[in-house]
Amino acid sequence: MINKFVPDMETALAGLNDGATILMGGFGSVGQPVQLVDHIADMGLKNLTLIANNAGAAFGGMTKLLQTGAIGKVVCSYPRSSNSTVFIDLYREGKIQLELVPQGTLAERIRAASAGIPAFFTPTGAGTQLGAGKETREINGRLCVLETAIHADFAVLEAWEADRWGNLTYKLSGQNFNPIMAGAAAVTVVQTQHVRELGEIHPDAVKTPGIYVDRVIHVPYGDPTL
Amino acid sequence: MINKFVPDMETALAGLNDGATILMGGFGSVGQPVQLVDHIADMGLKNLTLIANNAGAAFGGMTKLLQTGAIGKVVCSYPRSSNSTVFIDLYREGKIQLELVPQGTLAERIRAASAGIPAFFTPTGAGTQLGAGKETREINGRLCVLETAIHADFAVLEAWEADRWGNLTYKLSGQNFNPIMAGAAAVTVVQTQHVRELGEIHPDAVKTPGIYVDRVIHVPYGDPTL
Amino acid sequence: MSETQPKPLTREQMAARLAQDIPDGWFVNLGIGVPTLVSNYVGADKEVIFHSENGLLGVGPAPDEDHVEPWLINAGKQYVTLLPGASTFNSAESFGIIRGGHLDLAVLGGYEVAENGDLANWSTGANDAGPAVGGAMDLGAGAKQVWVVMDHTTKQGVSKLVEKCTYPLTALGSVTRVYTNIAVIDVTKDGFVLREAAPGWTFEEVQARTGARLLRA
Amino acid sequence: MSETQPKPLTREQMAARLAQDIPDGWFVNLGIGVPTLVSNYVGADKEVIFHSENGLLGVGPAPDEDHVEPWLINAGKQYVTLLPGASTFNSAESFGIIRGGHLDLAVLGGYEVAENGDLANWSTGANDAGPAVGGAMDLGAGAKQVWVVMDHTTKQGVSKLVEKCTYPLTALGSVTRVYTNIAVIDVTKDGFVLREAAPGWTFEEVQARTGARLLRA
Repeated sequence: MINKFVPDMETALAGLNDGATILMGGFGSVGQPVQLVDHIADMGLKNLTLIANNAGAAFGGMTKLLQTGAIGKVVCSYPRSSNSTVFIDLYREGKIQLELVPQGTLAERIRAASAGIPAFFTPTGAGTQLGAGKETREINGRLCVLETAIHADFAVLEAWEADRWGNLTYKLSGQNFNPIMAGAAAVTVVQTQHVRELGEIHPDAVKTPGIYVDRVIHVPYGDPTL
Repeated sequence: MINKFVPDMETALAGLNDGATILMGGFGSVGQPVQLVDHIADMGLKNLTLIANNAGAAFGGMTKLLQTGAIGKVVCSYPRSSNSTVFIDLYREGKIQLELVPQGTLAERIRAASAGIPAFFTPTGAGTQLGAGKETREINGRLCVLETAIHADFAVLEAWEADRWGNLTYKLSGQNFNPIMAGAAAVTVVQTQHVRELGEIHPDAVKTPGIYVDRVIHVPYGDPTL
Repeated sequence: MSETQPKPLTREQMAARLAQDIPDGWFVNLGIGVPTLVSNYVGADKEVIFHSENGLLGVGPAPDEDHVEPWLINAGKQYVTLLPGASTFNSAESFGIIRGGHLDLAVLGGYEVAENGDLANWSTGANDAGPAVGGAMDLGAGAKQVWVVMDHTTKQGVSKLVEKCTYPLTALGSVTRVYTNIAVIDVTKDGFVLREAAPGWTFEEVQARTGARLLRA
Repeated sequence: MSETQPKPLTREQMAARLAQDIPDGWFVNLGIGVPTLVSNYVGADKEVIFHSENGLLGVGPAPDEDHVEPWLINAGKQYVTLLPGASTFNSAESFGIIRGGHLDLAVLGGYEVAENGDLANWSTGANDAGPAVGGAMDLGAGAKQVWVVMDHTTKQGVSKLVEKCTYPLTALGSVTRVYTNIAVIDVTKDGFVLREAAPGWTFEEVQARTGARLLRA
């Protein structure tokens, strides 16, 4: 029998070690795996690479995680935040590396990892600093850069509903990077607001089929705050 | 005001001319735009290129369309059918060209067109006849071929529900190639079983956002037959 | 500047001027800042559908305090509403919409626009600033039309319309029109064309504040 | 062949033998033909989730005539049911699941399997046959494990396990195990290894019908 639910944070994040790369879902405060990130901050890890759209925000344990010194490198599109200077301070002090990726290229590189596409061409970033050093090619009259898939060791995500096969739904703008990160990591861990019996989620309503998901933990923390 | 509903087949397919390339949704008999294909067969066109997963089947006007001689070339993964020899006969007689594409590569090439990815590498087909003549590269130790986006002049699709903005849902295995073809053509035309008021389809239930859709026609023909 | 110098447009006036030109039925992404204001000025006679990078189409006005849906924010991380007909999707699909050329229009802010349509709007090049790009490069490269709304000059009076961008580029040759506080300027294959000067401004006055040759329409 | 020659397995017996080896909890795609039969023999003590290329996960048994859902077919274009926990998705997502290495197992038919794991199962190379490939190349290249179920030899007695495929290839070096009507054979980096002979068959008899060197387990 398949049962992807795990009883506690220790089990959910077992095997996450120093030097790991971590995909983290969420856009702003919505759809971010707040409690998983918080637990990672408590694990005392070193030299992690965090891949997420936003990295500078003050919510959801991110500040704590950055302050512990666990993060050696951030891959993201938008590290700035109006309500936190933690990332910027660490970056200016040279204590954290930053790989800045255009948001759509970040999404597509992560989706490519999940979909088994090792590399693709895109016009985004061609001829700019963020395309510098990348292979380029003119295709159909447009300059394109070659971008590669972003695989990770762990993906930590938040869902609205989950069942024991790992099928997931999301709520409104809580979807964002979560569905494409599921499957782009060796181990995909999900915290879910709601637990559903098998069959309660209509087949056409499933946003992330359970095949992408390894572990699910029930964290009904309620609504996100800005 | 946006109203993508059109009153008749003539309006739905206006601008479809000789030599056009057409993406056609459906897998087997399910999700195929039966009445749109039927009308195309009646238009007396020549030298069309049809891009679809299946091309040999006896249902949904496909046989008629092939028999009219309108189709000069088929791009598909599986032209054979247990209940029709029309395609095979035309192919053997040299009256129709065939570009055979692995099904996953076909899907990804069409999705790439919609998503603005001009080309991507994939291991599928590498080292086989269907990869012959294509640029190859070893990536992460695996031989890959470079595949390009498949754009078309028209996409003809079937949906379960549609509203006037062109938002679509599909039913069960009726989804298949339809959502990825929407947006991969200059003109996307949809026949829908059901018409919904704006807002009747929950935002999280929309499978194809209306931005991909140009014209919708209400064709409540009922259940498909094998 | 003489005392008779007409006033430049306010941010709200720039947004309102731009909004006039959006046709009924367009799908539009609005960047952060002045572009966001544009949605306030699209007339009720037009149905314009707004896209947000984080996975929304059909974004409506901000909710009042009593009707906030905490699971619904836009790319600027502000609470929003959804109109009937709205849809949600993941970030890859959202940027497929952008990159695939499905948006009729992206309205962006700008540091500089060059006469060949190059856009610089994501970095001033300062090393210690903590750079951020978000969806700017994707929007710049992907939308069918890219309209930039920005002041015509910096506070120091330096033109932001230039022959060649000096700041790091966002996208190559993609800007099709610029709405500034003194003019509406088309970017054509021949360069900048003055489409309209703000009330009271002359061609010569606009040209004097533009760092590249300005053509008459 | 002598009169005492043991009988080869039937199609059903081959499918049943393969089904024994599928662990609880695996996600599996079954090809058309004998592979499809495998689902009949997975014991009720195991939860195995079947994937269908046309966009289904959690495929259940065929419906009886009175309970056909006309909008629900599998990749073989037969009516199927969905189990509680099933999901539907589009063809790009379906092949993302395949190509991305998320399937634990693909069970495919075969014309030939080579000792390096190369598979030929989509074309006999005849020009006038009206070729078709479907999802075979994607499944062959994408699944974590590729098990082939096929007769050990052709009707003419020619081995389908070979040193090098003569038919057009489907995928390179991807087959990990072969279930035939007389043996279960692992494909290892050293070549074919006899894991199990069918009841009554000896290593030598299996080797005699195998077109490449067979190693003992």
